Amino acid sequence: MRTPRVVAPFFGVVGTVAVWWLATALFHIRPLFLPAPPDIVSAFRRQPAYLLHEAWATVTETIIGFGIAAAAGLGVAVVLAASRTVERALLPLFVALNSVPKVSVAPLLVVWLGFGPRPKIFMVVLICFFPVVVATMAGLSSTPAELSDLVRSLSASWWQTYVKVRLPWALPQIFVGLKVAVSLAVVGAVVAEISNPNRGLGAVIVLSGTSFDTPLAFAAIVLLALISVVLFYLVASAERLLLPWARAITG
Amino acid sequence: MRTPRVVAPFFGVVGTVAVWWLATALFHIRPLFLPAPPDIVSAFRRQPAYLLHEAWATVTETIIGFGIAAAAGLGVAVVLAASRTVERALLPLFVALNSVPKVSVAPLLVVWLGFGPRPKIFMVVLICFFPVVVATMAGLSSTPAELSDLVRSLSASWWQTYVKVRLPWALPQIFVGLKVAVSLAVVGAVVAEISNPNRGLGAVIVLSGTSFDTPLAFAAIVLLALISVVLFYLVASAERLLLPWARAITG
Amino acid sequence: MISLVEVSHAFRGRAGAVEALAEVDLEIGEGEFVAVIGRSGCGKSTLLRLIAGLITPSSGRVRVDGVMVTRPRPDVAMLFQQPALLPWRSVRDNVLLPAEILRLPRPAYAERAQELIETVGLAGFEKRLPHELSGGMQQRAALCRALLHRPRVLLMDEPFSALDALTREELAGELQRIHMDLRPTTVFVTHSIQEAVLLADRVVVLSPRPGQVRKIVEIAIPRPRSFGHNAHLEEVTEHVAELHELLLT
Amino acid sequence: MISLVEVSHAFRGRAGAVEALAEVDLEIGEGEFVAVIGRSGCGKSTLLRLIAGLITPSSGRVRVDGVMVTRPRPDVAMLFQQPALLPWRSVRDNVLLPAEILRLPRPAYAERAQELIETVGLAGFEKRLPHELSGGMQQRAALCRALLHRPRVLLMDEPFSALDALTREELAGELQRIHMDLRPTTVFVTHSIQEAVLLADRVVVLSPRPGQVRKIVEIAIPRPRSFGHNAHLEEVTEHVAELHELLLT
Amino acid sequence: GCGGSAKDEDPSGASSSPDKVTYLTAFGAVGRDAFAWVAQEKGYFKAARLDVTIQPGSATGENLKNLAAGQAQFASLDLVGAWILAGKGEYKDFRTIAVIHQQTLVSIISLEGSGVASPEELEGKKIGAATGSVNQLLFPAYAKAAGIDATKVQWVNTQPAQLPTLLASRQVDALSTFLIGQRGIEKAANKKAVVLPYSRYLTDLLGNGIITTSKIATGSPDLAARFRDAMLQGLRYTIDHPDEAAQIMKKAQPAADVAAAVGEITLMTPYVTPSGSSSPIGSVTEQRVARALGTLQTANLIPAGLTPSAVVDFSLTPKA
Ligand SMILES: Nc1ncnc2c1ncn2[C@@H]1O[C@H](COP(=O)(O)OP(=O)(O)OP(=O)(O)O)[C@@H](O)[C@H]1O
Ligand SMILES: Nc1ncnc2c1ncn2[C@@H]1O[C@H](COP(=O)(O)OP(=O)(O)OP(=O)(O)O)[C@@H](O)[C@H]1O
Ligand SMILES: [Mg+2]
Ligand SMILES: [Mg+2]
Repeated sequence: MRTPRVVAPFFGVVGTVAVWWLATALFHIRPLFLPAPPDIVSAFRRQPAYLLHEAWATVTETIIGFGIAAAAGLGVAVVLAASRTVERALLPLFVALNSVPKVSVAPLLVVWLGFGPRPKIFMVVLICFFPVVVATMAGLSSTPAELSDLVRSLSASWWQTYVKVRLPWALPQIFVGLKVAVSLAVVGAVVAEISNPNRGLGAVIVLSGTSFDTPLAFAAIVLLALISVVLFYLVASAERLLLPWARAITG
Repeated sequence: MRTPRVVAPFFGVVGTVAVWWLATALFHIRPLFLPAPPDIVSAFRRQPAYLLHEAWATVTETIIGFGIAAAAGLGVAVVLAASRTVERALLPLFVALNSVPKVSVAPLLVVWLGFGPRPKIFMVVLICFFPVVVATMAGLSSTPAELSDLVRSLSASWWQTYVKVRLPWALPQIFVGLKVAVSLAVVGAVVAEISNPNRGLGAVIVLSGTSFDTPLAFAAIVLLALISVVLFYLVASAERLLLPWARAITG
Repeated sequence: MISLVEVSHAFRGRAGAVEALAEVDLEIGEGEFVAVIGRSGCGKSTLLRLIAGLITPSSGRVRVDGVMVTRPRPDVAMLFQQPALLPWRSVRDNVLLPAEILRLPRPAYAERAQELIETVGLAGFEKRLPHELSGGMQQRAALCRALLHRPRVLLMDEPFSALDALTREELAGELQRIHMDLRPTTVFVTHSIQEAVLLADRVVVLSPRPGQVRKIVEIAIPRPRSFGHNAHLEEVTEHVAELHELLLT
Repeated sequence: MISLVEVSHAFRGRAGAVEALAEVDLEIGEGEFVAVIGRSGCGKSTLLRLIAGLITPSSGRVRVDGVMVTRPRPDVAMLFQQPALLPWRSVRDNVLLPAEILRLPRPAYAERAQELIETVGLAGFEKRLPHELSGGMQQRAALCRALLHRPRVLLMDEPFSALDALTREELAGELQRIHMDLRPTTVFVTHSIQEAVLLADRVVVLSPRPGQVRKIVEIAIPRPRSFGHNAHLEEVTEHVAELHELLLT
Repeated sequence: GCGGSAKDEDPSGASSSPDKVTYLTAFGAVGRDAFAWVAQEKGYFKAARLDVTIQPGSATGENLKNLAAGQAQFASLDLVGAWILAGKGEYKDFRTIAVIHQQTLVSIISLEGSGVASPEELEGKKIGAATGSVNQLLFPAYAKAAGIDATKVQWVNTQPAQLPTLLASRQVDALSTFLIGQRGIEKAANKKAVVLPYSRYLTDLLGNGIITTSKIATGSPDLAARFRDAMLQGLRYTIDHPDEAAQIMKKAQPAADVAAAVGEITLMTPYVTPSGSSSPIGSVTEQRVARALGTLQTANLIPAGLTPSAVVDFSLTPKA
């Protein structure tokens, strides 16, 4: 008798909400600091259309940016994994770039890319890129010796080696990078929106913050969390669909 | 005749600096937007002791937070990997938590934890935790069937299975998580410092920003990048030292 | 000691189910040495996994010591068809793994591990990692590991398949000696009919997929049996021919 | 065709170097079938890897077709000691891998793949993934893959080790037929002296580590040779005994 | 409060050991906040038996939260923003104890030659402002008083630190920000700036002020008074010696820029001195506060009902 798949997550969520509610009630936390769940629900119900509209902006930025970062990260990782020299020359630069606080880059992005969705998408790309690169590189260099011997013995070209063996083998690890990246993607979009709050849930957070409407800010944050969870599990399902063999050879 | 290890990174760095310099010179970019390398060097040379002192604050916060996050992430991942039910109940929560924009959490951390290094360390933990969890979980569930059959056939306890087989096998993947985390760690420290700019390079960035001293801000950013690169390669060397076998069985 | 009653096993896969074993009945007595032969893919490994408790039968009952097998038991050791060595452990530490897991005193077992390593001809390779060994050497390391803690039941899946004829004979001799000494109940899957006849009290012949017990042949030749020319050459040849015939049909 | 001149190979490791091959001299003619036997760990796999161009010798020269081997050649196929199947590809797609890589026309080779799969007895398993196969079935799939593109040179590292005696004989017969048909230059590592004698034109006996050519035995029995009782039984027995003796000392 | 390292020791016990308090600046470490470091450096705090930790503050909202949480006891902030929050009932447990800027410093700033030289020219232009800031909230009132149509202005929301860059890169035509940022903006844009202060039309609003929690204001007025006096002493010294004050701040906060700080201090000097020459620095009258609140009410920023004494502790503001 296995419990259905939704039972556990359901209890997880209900438990958290309950603890949260209890904490706000027991310690008399003011909504200014941490609103109770009903405050948030009512904040949402005051203007659902607005919130969903802004959420949609955030979602599109996130998805486009994530897609670009995934493709670019994969490509770059393949190049880096192909040559030790290139890796030694470029990887430190990527690490350095990645450590530049995004918050302080955001204003520059607006200067360069204007007020539209482009600086936000670019920020998502910036923030997602690195995990994909690191995970893919690790995956590409984890090909078992026997399989790489096999393709070498067939005189496979560099390209064939990657397409037929290294990349498929790396996929489970690439998905680790994608999963980390997708949850950072949402954060990236929001950071950019906070810095130039004309659209998106980030704007909602900033605007409600300045007017001390903490419940509204939390409603936006809850929506963000939902988006993040949905995107994360979309990636996870893609993994399950694409890689049945990976689960079969592990125990 | 292999070129020595430092040649490639050297050319990588020199190349970037050259391109940067050229760009600022050719397009007459003003130091306010993007200072040229010499501006930054002179900004650093004006007050090296101060910058290094603040850098040290950032480094300690980063390292402590990273250490805590690595340990906690490992522990949590082991628990999640051990039970599908627990995973289903908790993982969505972690994903949700991870998607809460850190920038909007930072002020709350100060409210709760004061002005000292604690909110910064906590932020580093928040930001590093998730990649470690995801990567470790993936690593733990990648044990080859033959090895998990082996320990099962020896009636190993749950604990033994993890300590003797699953964790060692997961180490290469755990290091992917640690590498991603360590470079996020620096970002986390800076985000917290920006929000409460009393110490650290984040404070330098904010304060120099308000006084329009962009070269100084960039000097801080360059220091951050250096710190990030050094920490990243420390983790990478730990990996090389600990896992010679992992390289040996891959080709 | 070991009893299988109407044991069937089918693997479910995307491309349909594979019936690996069908209605297998088998009784193995305490201390007995049973060899299992059969065509490739007929379910020999599946049979061992069922006894080891690594998988549970689709139907039927598997008992060890009268107890239903639902999970692995510490007194049953399994030697897998693949060496399954831990790549980060030296040969010695791989061999010592069962002692660590069963919390046996290390010094005594370290000594025993060394003896076993020398017996199988791996002296000098104790500190090397598995990837530095040849295929046959890896298999011998796995053999040491299975023998280390003197299990009551020994399940061996083609333990000598990667070894040359001579090493094979030597180690088969060694195995016979160990069996006469400690009398572990042994189930020995092999591809060599010769080896089966020379080692086993009984030889179980499985039919091709789905594996069913086609015949059980008693080998009554007294022990110790030697592998070269010997007094019972005729009986050996007869059994080999009979088993060969059984496999063919 | 293949020539090795004073070839030595040592593996460097943390625990010191292992001398795997020492001063091996060997000439193999076009279309010849050479079997290599030797104790486990004596350097047989290393020898094949050197010829395949997967590793380069520490000293000495390896030539194929008069050209120094510095990397793998597409006309040389290697069958590894491990099956080395791609876990995400079905049996058929694994077998077709060389055709894809060498850009051979797919339809023709798909047909050939199917024939080979049927020959080795894997019909019905074309669409299954490797983990759904038994050890011997995986080895047979790898065999199909090595034979697919009719290579000029065939390097086989214990291709039948995981197979039962009967399947082994069948496939050895098949291999002989293929060899008589297409005449690939074949280097065949085996643990079975019998098999070596029945398949090879010459049998190379390697001494234990470091591997050196101890003796090369010509097998002059006319082909096709059959595996059951045959007219040359005496010669076979003689050769087997001689090789056995050579391995022993 | 949520605990933390709150340091509210009993201030009534007039022991010899100084009272430990934490003070938040209005915004980082810029010229307008220099006087706190001056008070520290000149020993005014010590003389008042105070041990003050100066923390760079972030914004009105964050400063109030930290005050509420007990992480700080005193703060500087923009009084208009703080009073709007009090008026809306979001957070009321604070009292103003001194006024630093007697008029609001909020202004429209644009660059010479950008076509914005008077309020009328703002119509149809893009104005950058910190998201949801007082500057934006007050604009309708300003527009009405200046006789322009507030709806014809397009707002661009950003972070405060980003504003000069936006103007310099011509992404916006004008900014709404504090006029003391003028020098920095000129430095950033390399051009002279045009400043249109809100105070020209909204004469009653106040700028920055020093606040404390109502608990301290009522429970330990002595502590608050000592702190106020030390701060105002520092403020006085600062406007008398802008260069030295900037140097002092630079010493404490090396990332600060001396020239920009001197610029801010000189620009804010006229706003620090109260109009009636008899009233001292930092003081404010109840009528003035009432008028300021009235302005906010007519601008629909707060509901009616907020009394001056609910936001200002007149027993603690400086008296002549
Ligand atoms: N994990 C699995 N999933 C699906 N089918 C399996 C699995 N393992 C084995 N089989 C199938 O079960 C049958 C028996 O497999 P088993 O490994 O027991 O054979 P075997 O007798 O050990 O063969 P060999 O001598 O080749 O090792 C085979 O047909 C195989 O395809
Ligand atoms: N990658 C390696 N690193 C270090 N030593 C190795 C490596 N591969 C093989 N050796 C050593 O080289 C020697 C020869 O190995 P090889 O695999 O050629 O033996 P083999 O004759 O094929 O043995 P088997 O019959 O057991 O497969 C062995 O002693 C082994 O320990
Ligand atoms: Mg098997
Ligand atoms: Mg070998």
